[in-house]
This record gives sequence, C-alpha cells and structure tokens, in this order.
Amino acid sequence: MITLTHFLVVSACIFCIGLYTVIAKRNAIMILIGIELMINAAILNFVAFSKYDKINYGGQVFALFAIVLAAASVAVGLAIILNVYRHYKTINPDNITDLRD
Amino acid sequence: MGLLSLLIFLPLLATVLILLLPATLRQSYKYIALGFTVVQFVLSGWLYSQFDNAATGINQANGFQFLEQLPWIRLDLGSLGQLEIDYFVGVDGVSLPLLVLSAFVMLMAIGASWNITKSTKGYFSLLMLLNMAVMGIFCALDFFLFYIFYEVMLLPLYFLIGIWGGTNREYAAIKFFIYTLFGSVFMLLIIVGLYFSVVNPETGANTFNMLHMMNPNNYVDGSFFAYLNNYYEVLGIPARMLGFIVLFIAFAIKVPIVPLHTWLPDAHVEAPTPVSIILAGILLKIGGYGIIRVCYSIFPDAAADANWWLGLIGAVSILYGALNALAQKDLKRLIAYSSVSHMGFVLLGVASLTAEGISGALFQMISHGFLSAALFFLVGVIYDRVHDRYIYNFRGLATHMPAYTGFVAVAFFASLGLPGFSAFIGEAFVIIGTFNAESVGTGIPRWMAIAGSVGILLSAAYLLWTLQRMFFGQTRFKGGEEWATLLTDVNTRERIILFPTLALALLLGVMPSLVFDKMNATVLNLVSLVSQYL
Amino acid sequence: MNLEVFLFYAFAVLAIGSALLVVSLKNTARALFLFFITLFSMAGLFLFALADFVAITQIMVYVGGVLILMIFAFMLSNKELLADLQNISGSFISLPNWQSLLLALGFFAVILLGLKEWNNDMPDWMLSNIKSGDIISPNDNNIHQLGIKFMTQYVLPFEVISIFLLMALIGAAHLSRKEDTQ
Amino acid sequence: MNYLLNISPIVASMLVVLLPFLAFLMQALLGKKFTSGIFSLVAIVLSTILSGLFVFAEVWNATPLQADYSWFTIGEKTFCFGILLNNLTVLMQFIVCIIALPVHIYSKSYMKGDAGIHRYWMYLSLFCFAMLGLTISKNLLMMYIFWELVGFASYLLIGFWFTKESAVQANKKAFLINRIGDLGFLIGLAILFSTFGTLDLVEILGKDGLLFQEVIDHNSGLITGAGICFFLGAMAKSAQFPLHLWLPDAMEGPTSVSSLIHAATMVAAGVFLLSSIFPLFNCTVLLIIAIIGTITAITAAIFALGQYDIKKILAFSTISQLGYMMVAVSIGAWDAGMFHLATHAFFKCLLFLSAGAVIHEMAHLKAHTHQDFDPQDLRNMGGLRQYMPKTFLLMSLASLALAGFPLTSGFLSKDAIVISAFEWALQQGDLYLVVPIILVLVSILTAFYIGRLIFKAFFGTLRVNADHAHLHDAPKTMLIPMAFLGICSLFIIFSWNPFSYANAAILNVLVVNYTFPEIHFLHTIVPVTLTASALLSWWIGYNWYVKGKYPLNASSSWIHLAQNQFGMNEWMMKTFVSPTVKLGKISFWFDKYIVDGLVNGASYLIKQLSGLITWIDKYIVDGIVNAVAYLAYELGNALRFVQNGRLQNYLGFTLTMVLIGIIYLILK
Repeated sequence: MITLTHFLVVSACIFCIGLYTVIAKRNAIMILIGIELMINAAILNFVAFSKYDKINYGGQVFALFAIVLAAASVAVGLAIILNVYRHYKTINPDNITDLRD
Repeated sequence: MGLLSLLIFLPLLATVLILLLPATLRQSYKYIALGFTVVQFVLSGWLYSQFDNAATGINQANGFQFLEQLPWIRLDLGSLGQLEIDYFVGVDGVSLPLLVLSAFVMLMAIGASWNITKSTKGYFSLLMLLNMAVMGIFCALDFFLFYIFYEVMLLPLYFLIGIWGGTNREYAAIKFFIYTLFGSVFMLLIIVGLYFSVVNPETGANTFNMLHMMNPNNYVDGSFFAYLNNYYEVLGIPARMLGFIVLFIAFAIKVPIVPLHTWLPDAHVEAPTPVSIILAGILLKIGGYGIIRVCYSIFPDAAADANWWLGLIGAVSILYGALNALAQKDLKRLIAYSSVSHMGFVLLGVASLTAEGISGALFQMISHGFLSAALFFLVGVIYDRVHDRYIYNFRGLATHMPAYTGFVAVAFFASLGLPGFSAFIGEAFVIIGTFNAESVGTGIPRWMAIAGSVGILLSAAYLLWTLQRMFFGQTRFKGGEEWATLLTDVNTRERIILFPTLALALLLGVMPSLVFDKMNATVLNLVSLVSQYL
Repeated sequence: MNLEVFLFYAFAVLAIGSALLVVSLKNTARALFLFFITLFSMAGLFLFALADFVAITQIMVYVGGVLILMIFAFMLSNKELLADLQNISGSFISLPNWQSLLLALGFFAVILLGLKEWNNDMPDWMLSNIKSGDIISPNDNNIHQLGIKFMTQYVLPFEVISIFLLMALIGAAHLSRKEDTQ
Repeated sequence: MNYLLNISPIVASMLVVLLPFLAFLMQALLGKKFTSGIFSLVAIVLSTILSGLFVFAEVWNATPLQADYSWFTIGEKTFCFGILLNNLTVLMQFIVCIIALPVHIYSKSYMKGDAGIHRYWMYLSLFCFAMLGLTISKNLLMMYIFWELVGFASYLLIGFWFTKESAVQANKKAFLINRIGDLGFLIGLAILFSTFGTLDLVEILGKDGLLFQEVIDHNSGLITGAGICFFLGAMAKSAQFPLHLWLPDAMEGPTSVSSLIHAATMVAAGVFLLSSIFPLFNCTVLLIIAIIGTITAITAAIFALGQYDIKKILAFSTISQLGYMMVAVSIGAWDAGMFHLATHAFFKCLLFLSAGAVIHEMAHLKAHTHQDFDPQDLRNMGGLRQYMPKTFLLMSLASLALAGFPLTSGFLSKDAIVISAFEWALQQGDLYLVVPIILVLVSILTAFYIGRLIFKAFFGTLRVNADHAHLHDAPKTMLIPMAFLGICSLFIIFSWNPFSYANAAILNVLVVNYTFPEIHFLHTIVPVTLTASALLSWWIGYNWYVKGKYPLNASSSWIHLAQNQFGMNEWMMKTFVSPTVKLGKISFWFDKYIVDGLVNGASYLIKQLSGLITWIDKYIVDGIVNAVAYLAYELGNALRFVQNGRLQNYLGFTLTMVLIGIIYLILK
C-alpha cells in the first residue's frame, strides 16, 4: 500500500537535494536545476494531496500551474544566466559579488 | 488691564516691536526703547501722584494699592492638593519709590546706550526685557511670580555683560550669573517649603501668595515653616531661621554684603556703561527690597533674632567697601567698591529695626540708585572718549573739562553725604536710627552706628582723593595731546542725562518728604510687624 | 509486496538516486542528462498519485520543454561558456560542501519530524473527504474533471498564468537577445 | 514802604539767609560771563541791612523768637525747618554779615582779573548762605547741614586755585579733618535723638526743655558722650589741637577768603555751637574743653613764633585765639567767649585783609620786577611802612587789638576771658591755675609774634630789589573796608568804658550765671600785667628785629620745630593717613586674593572636580558605552564576511535562520 507518507518522504528527499544543490553548487545552471528539483518536490506534494480532494482538484490544478511557472522561470533564468555570463564572463556565483558590503 | 500690568509689560511690547522691525530700521530701536521708557516713567509718575500715603502695605492686601489679582495657574495635584499661583501685583510704600527709581534709571540707561553700535537689535530688546523683569520684581506679591521675574532678570543681564562688556566680560558675566543663581536656586527650595506650609484661608489650598505667608495664622500646624509646633531643624538651625538665612543670602548677594560681593567689582568694571548704571541703580536695590519685602516680612521672628548679625554685616560692608575703594586705581572699580560701602548702610539701617533706620535705608537705596548711576555714567563719559579709566592717567581735568568736573564734583560730594543731597539724609538717618536702636532694644549696639559714621569719613577720603588726583593740579594726560583732543567736555546728551539726575539728588536732599511721606505708613507697619518678636 | 509498490519504490529510488547524481556530478552536461531521468521518474511517481494528466504534462513541459531548452541553451552557448560549464578538471564527483549538506540534512530531519507529527494529526478537510469518500479513484476521468475546473472554478488563475507565461517568454526572449552593438 | 518796613524778624532773618543763596544761584546760572560779582555784593549788602535793622535791632535784648515750618516726617517723628532768634543767634548772624560785607567789597578789587572770579563769587555767596543759615538754625539737624555746607564752601574756596598742588592738598585735608568733626557732630545728634527723641534746640534746651526735666541724668555717660562728640565737631571746625592742622594749610586760599572764613566766621562756628548747646555739657566735658583749649592756645602761639609766612602767622594766631574762646566756654563764661569771638572777628579780619594788601603789593612787585620770591614770606619784606602807611596804620591797630592793648576791643574781651579764668581756677583749686597762667603766657607770646610780624614787615628796609614806584597803598575799595574794620576794632563799638569789660554790651545782654565769684583785685592786676608784658615783648621784638640785635640762631632746631608744628603734620600723616591707605591696600589685597580668591578657589575646585567627573565620564561611563559599541563593531566586523555578496551564502544563512526558527518552534 502506497500511503501519502511515502510520497511525502520522497518529496522531502528531492527537496533537500534541491536545496543542497542551490546552496552548494558553484554553477548557475546547476542552481537552476536545484530550483527545478525543489519545485518538483513541491509538485509531488500537490499531486499526492490532490488524491484526497476530488471536489476541487486543487492539488492537480496547482501542480499544473506550478509546472507552467517552473517552465517560465527556467526560460527567464536561462536568459539571465546568459546575460550574466556575457557581463561577468563567468557563471560562478562566487565570483559575482556585487552585493558585497 | 491695570496700571501696574501696563507698567510691567510695556517694555515687553517694545521688545517685540524691536524684534519685529527689520534691520534696515535699526536706527529706530533706540527711539522705540526711549519712547516706551518715557511712557513708563510718566506712568510711574502717575502712580506716584495717585498713591495714598496712608496705606500701610507690607502684610495686608488692603494696604497695597493698584492691586491686581488674577488666577494664573490652577492645577489639581491630587494628593498634594490644588496648585494655586496667582498673577498678583500691587505696590506699597516700599516698592513705589523703587518703581519710580527704576523707571528713571532705565531712562538714564537708554540715554547712556545712545552710541551703542554693536547689534542694537539684541541690545535694546534685552534691555527692555530686563526692564520688564525689574518692574515685575518690584510689583509682584505672589512669590512664584516674584521668582519668575527674578530669574528672567538674570538672563538679559548675562548677555548684556557677556556680549557688550569689556575685555574680561565672559568671566564677569559668568561670575555674576553663577553668584546670583547660587542664591536664587536655594531660594526656590524655601519658596516650595513655604508653599507647603501656608494655606490660603479662603480656599484652603496651599498658596504662593506672599501676603498669606506673612500671616502666622495661615501656617499649617507642624509644617516645615510653621510658627507653632515646629520642631524641624537642619544642621541644628531651626527651620524658620534657616528659611530666613537662605533667603537673606539670596538677596544679600544682590545687595551685596561683604563676603559675597566679589561679583560686583568685576561685573561693574566689565559691563558697558548703561548696564553698570542698571546694575548699580536698580539691581542692588532688588537685594535690599527683597530683604525687606521677603526676609523681614515673611520671617519676622527670625529677623528679630538675626538682626545683630545683619547689622554687623552691614557695618563690615561699609568699612570694608570704603577701605577697598581707597586702594583702587581704576575709577570704575572705585565706584563699584563705594557701592558696596553705601549699600552697607542699607543693611545696617534695615537691621536697626527703627522707623528712622529703615526709612533711612530705603532712602539710601533711592539716593544711591541715581547717584551711583550718575557716577557710572560719568566714568562712562571719559571711558567713551579715551577708553581708559585709570586714575593716575589723568590729571587736572578741571581745567580741561570744566563742566564735566562740575558734574563729577557734585556727584562725588552728593555721594559722600554732603548735606543738601539725598545721600546725606539716607546715611544720617541710618546712623541716627542705628544709634537709637539700643534705646529701643532691637539688639543693634551703638558701636555699629559709629563704625558706619567712620565709613562716611572714609567715603569722603577716597572721593576727595580721587577728585584731587584726577581733576585738580596741572593738566597732564597719559595719552598726551591725542587725549587732550579726544577729551571734549560733556555734550548736550550727557548734560540732559546728568542734570536731572543730580537735580533730583538735590531735590530729595532738600525735600526728603517726597519719599518719606510715601513710605512712612509702610515702614511703621513693618517695624511693628517685626518688633513684636523682639 | 505487489507490483505497484515495487514500481513505486523503483521510481522513488530512481528519482532520488538520479537527483543525487545530478548534484554530485561535476560535468554540467552529464548532470543535465541525469536530471532528465529524475524528471521522468518524478512523472512516474505522479502516476502513482493518480494524477495522470499532471504526469503527462510533466513529461511534455519539463522533458520536452525545459530540459530541451536547457540543453539547447547549453549547447548553443559560446565556447568559453561551454568550457566553463564542462569544467572537466578535477574529480568526477564533487565533494559535498559540508555546511550546505548540514543545512540540507537539517531541513530533511525537520521535514521528517514534521511528517511524523503530521501523521498523528491529519487536517480536517482530508479526514472529512476520506469519510465522505471524495477521494480520487483510479477509475476517475481526471482530464475531464480538470478541464471543467479550469474553465469554471479556476478560470481567473488560468488566464493570469497564461498571460504570465507569455510575459515570461517575451522577457526571456528579450533578455537573451544579442546586445545591440553600440 | 511801610509794608516793607514791617517785615517780621523771622522773615527778615530768612531773607538774610536766602539772599546770598539767590546770589549763588544767579552766579551759578550765569557762569563765566558774569565776573563783577554784583549779585553777591548786593545780596550781602541787603543781608547786612536786614540783619542789622530788622533782626538784630528787633531781637537783641528782647524776647527770643522762633518759628517752625514742617519739613519732613520720618516714622512718627516730624522734623521742622526751625528758626531761632535769640540774643546769641542774632549776634552771630549780625557779626557774620558785618564781617562778610567788607570782605566782599575788599574782594572786588583784590580778586580782580582772576580767571575764576565767577566761581569765587559763587562760592563766597554759598558760604555766606551756609554760615548765615548755621547761625539761626533751631533744629540741630539743620545746623548740621549748614555746618557741613560751610565746610564744603571752605573746601571750594581753599582749593580755589585748583591747579596749585598745595591748594588741592590743603582743601582735601581741610575737608577730611572737618569730616572727623562732622562725624562727632552726627554722633552727637544721634545721641540726642535717641535720648530726647527730637533735635529741636528749644525743646531740648529751652526754659523747661527736655534736658532740664528730671528724666535724664545730666552726668550719664551718654550725655558726656554727646558733649564730647559735639566738642569734637567744634574742635575740627574751630581748629583745636590736634585737629587744627588743616587751618594753616587752608591759607592756600585767597587771602580775602582766609579773612572771612578762616579767621572771623567759620572757624568761630565751633565756639558758637558750644555756646548754643552749653547747658548740655557736664563737668567732665567742660574740663576736656578747657584742657584742649589751653593746649591749643599755647601750642598755636608757639608755632606762630616760628613761621615766616605772613598768613600762617595769622592762621596760628587765629588758632590760638580760638583756644582762648574755648577756654572761655569751658569755664562757663561762654558770653566772654562770644565777646572775644566778636572782637576777634573784626581785628583778625582786618589783620588778614591788611596782610592781603601787603601780599597783593608784593605779588605785583614780583610780577613787575620779574624776580622770583615768595610774596608771603616775611623775610622778603621790610620797610613797607614808607610805601603803605595806611595799611601799616590799620594793621598796627589790629595788632594792638590782638595783643590786648588798652583802648582796643581785644583788651576788653581778652581781659574778660583771662580774668574769668583766674576766678574760675581760684574757685576750682590750685591745679586749675595752670589754665589762666598759660593764658597769660599765651597773651605775652601773642604780643611778641604779632610784634615780630609788624616789625619785620613794616620796619627796616625792603629785602628784595624794589622798583619803589610800584609799592603803594591798596586801592580805595580795599582800604575802605579795612578802615571800617579798624574802627570796629576800637573799644567804643563794644563798651563805652575802655578799661573794663563789665560794661560791654555783649556781656550784659548775654546773661550767663557764672559759677564762680568775682574777685575784684584781679580786674586791675591782670590788665596791667598783660599790658606791661605786651609792651615788654614789643620792646624786645623791636630790639631784635628792627635794631638787628637778633640773639638767636635763625637755624636753631627749636625755631624749625615751631615752624613745622613739632612735626605734627608728618606725625599725623604717618600715624593716621598712611596706615589708613595701607589698610585700604591690605583690605583690597585681602579682597582680591582671599575673598575673591576663595570664590575663584571654589570655582577652581569645582572645575577640578568637574574635570575628574569628566575623566570618569570619558573613560569609565563613556568607556562602557564605547566598549559596547566597539564590541558591536567587532562583532559586526567579524560577521562581515557574511555580507560577501554571494547569493548562495545569503540564501544559506536565510535558510539556516528559517531552520533555526522552525527548530525553535518545534522545541517550544
């Protein structure tokens, strides 16, 4: 029997991996991937909970929205990364420290 | 709005006017000040003429005239009761002559400020503010109001000395300020103590009304300053005596008495001429006035106990001031010390607790008021011309400036107590009254009168010596020919100021009744108030 | 253990495993392809949650859209970027950054803890839905229902998201266009 | 006209006082432009006429008059302008007028051409006003006022030539010494006021005055004190030893002034005062007066012997004669004192005016011949008899009167004093005889020194080179007043009997009950002795000074001592003036360094304390604050690496915080 908890644990794993990727990776594209992982973990949660909501289908609807958003964000994110590279000649976020004090 | 309020607040109006006028009209400031002061003087003359000589003043409201009483601050303080501060003004025989004197001296001071050029706006507005405060002090019958005027007076003086003064002006201004503040701060404590000890018999609330403070029945039994059941002591001094001493010191600094006089020579020497005139002519009188109005009237029992010491201080001031004056080489400082000496007579006369002594003391205040003002003005005359007042730098001024010498001689002889001038009446009656004190039994020994008379001798000595050194002999100046051209004789403006002053000294010397008539009833009332505790 | 459970675990392991590899690999190109596998297995997991349409969309949008976009962006970028991204030097797997790892594990622990707590206390709506039987069953026509919902209940968010998507695409296009030579 | 003639003595006496005051005012207002002094002259003429016809003639030997005009009230006591006209006061007033009139006339030519002539007339009128007012004051306070005013006028006149250093020193000295006396007077007033509650002479001394009611012990210390105080006043004014020092110096003033003020009137005011309040004195005070008077008489006579300045001789002579009057008052014969005052006024005034004439001529001579010599020095004179015979005559007459030669007024009055003194002393006891004996001695000395003056000035030959044409008698305006005074120096004015003072009008009208019996043989012996000894001393003087048989060494130290008054001036200077000035300096030092030092020390202490507080504030209180701030800074600096601009780090921190927050929520 596959319970809700199964989904949630998997989602937690994926989320934490995404989290790690976002923080640890020294590569803008990998950070983008980390974000996508986290979004996916979230979508998984939506979908898993959606099973208990036949009336509104809220989970699935918003899962779809989230997917669309993720797609959009990737598109924009990539565009930004390209621009950043064009500007700084690097996509290692460690080297882009304009926000430093 | 009563006459007194008008008298007090007219100068404030002048201040406002002066402050509002643009700087392009700066020539008009002195005319505004002069105009307002003239109005004030006329007003005080009107008060003088309308004054009822029979009113007894001192401790009864119906003895005062031109009374105005308005509730000013009413605050419910909860458990502390109702705060009751009145705008309460009135005059009696003690304050009326001083009021007229103040208006007159102010007029002189404005005249003496005619050539001030340094930021006239500030100068004249401060002068007018001072004028208001002084008038207020002499009229106030509510202790809180009195205190406010007393403090307001300090501020303009501080700036007037500190900005328009001589080379060492900051030192003098601060010294003056701290000295006076030292006294008045402790005075505030006593005021508060009195406030909590006295109730208004009509409302039952605590009050700052001085007249209520003078009535023993208004004191709460067992309160800090109560007459009855008062066991409070501070450092072994009974509370009422302490109150008297503290108030006395506050005013004695103003008089000034001898150990507390050192602000005076500095302040006088550094202050510009008009401020010296005001200092000597009015400020010192506030001290004497306060001792009579506050110390003696509110603490008659303590005054009766302490008057031996007061007399001693007076006698010491007379001799000490005179001896110091003898040693001076700076003319202005000499006159400043002579003020100390002459004001000693006031203290001695007041301490004598005889009608003659107190009247003499009051008369001496009036007389010293314009005589010392005239003397400072005269010093100002040569100082204006050559910026020097060192006695040995001048010689034989009599041939060079005959009219000036005439004025100086008259002023000198008037203030050394030549009969026919006002100072004589004051000093003679102080001495007669003091001498009489032993017969009346007020505790002032006769030798104090004799000491006082030695002071008269010394005052003749230093003034005549100065006259001889500076004015007689062959003309010789330190500055040579340059000074000779600078030292022109007194001009019309100076004559206009000096002549009435000295004429007044003569008039009062010949007709002392002009002043005595106004104050007799009041003085007798004061004597009877205090002498019941002897 | 039936097939269903086995498949679930298989997908789960595949998803987690490939995700871990994505993280650990140094070569961005490889990581991208491994990410492809993760997304696929996620789609598989969606099926087990009875969300067939979402699973399809996942594959279509992510695999067919996002990933292709990434790869294309990767492939089409200039040489220097490529070299940078490849970054073949060094070891095959990058050593985990311990602070980040700690943080991630911390979050994981917290989430697990939350899960544990949550199991004892499910929200009311779920309990009532379970009670009234309003639970999606494998036989339900999800797509039909979703279509109705999109056009009725969620029409406003749907429109907003469409415009948003349009804006994002225009923005992306704008950002990534070649800079004007001054 | 009738109306004018009917003015009452009171009004007339007021006018007598006020006319000179009016003149003073006019002269003061008109100032420099008006040099003729006509106001003063007219005023004094009118005053003299009024005083003589309407006051003296009416009141003399008649009922005393008095009037009071309320002046001012102090407390419950009212003081009045009071006028008291009795024999004593009208006599004094008349004397003052009758002396002042010739002096005014004399001044007109004597002071002619002086740059400050307008001031001269002004001061002179002021003096007349004050002196005349003094004479008729009923209230002692008023008398005191006039008393000081005459001193003031005298101050002004002594220092008339104020560019002369010695003159201004002299007038200062005169005023200050007079001030000492004034203070005595003032304290006396205070004593009387506290004893009787009034200063009205009539109330105190009148027929049943307060003094004679049994309320006051006449011998109490207070009354003695009052007596001594009043005498102190009189001592200063009348130049009694040792307060006489100012009078010789006062000769710096114009000679006419000396004659009026410092010989005839003002200096006699002390005697007048003592006479008016005579009942106040008890035995103790009278004895003191007698002693002082005697000492004054003898010392001044001795000092007069050693002087060379013609005016100083006369000044010391005045002092000596005032001592006579004081003795007269002290023995109770104040009428004799007043008599001597009257006679002395005339002949001493004449002496001064004559001396003035001589000095005038000598000064002219000096100016003409361009020689440098002191025109007042006897040593430069001699033989003036030939050039100024009228002056010589008048001066000799006055000298005879001074020496008490028969047929002169001085004979009468001096005899009255000396004889009364003998009678008094014989009654009192042996030791008291010292007083009359000294008086006789003084009389001989007087004759000698005045003889010396006459012989040195008028006999022999002139000791400076003289252009003889320039020495002549004084002009008429000067001579006439002198002649008038000369006539007044004769016996006939005062008594029809030239040899007995018993018939003198003044003594007969001023009724005084002597406490001692009359001893008849003295009335013959004393005048004869005095006259004989005077003649003897003149014979000696003539031999010494005219014949040139001078037996003494001119530079003998005794003469020097007499000349500079036994060094009294210096001694006084050293004992009183310098210590006072030094005391002043010490007290100023004390004030500057101790009293003000305490104030400044207090302010220094407070400054130091505030410095300490500032240090504590800066390094401890503020130190803590700074330490906190420093800590925060260092902490911030330490945490600064957080702000490294790396997005991931930011994110990491954020998440860490979120995690910590969640953990906190869980644990809570």
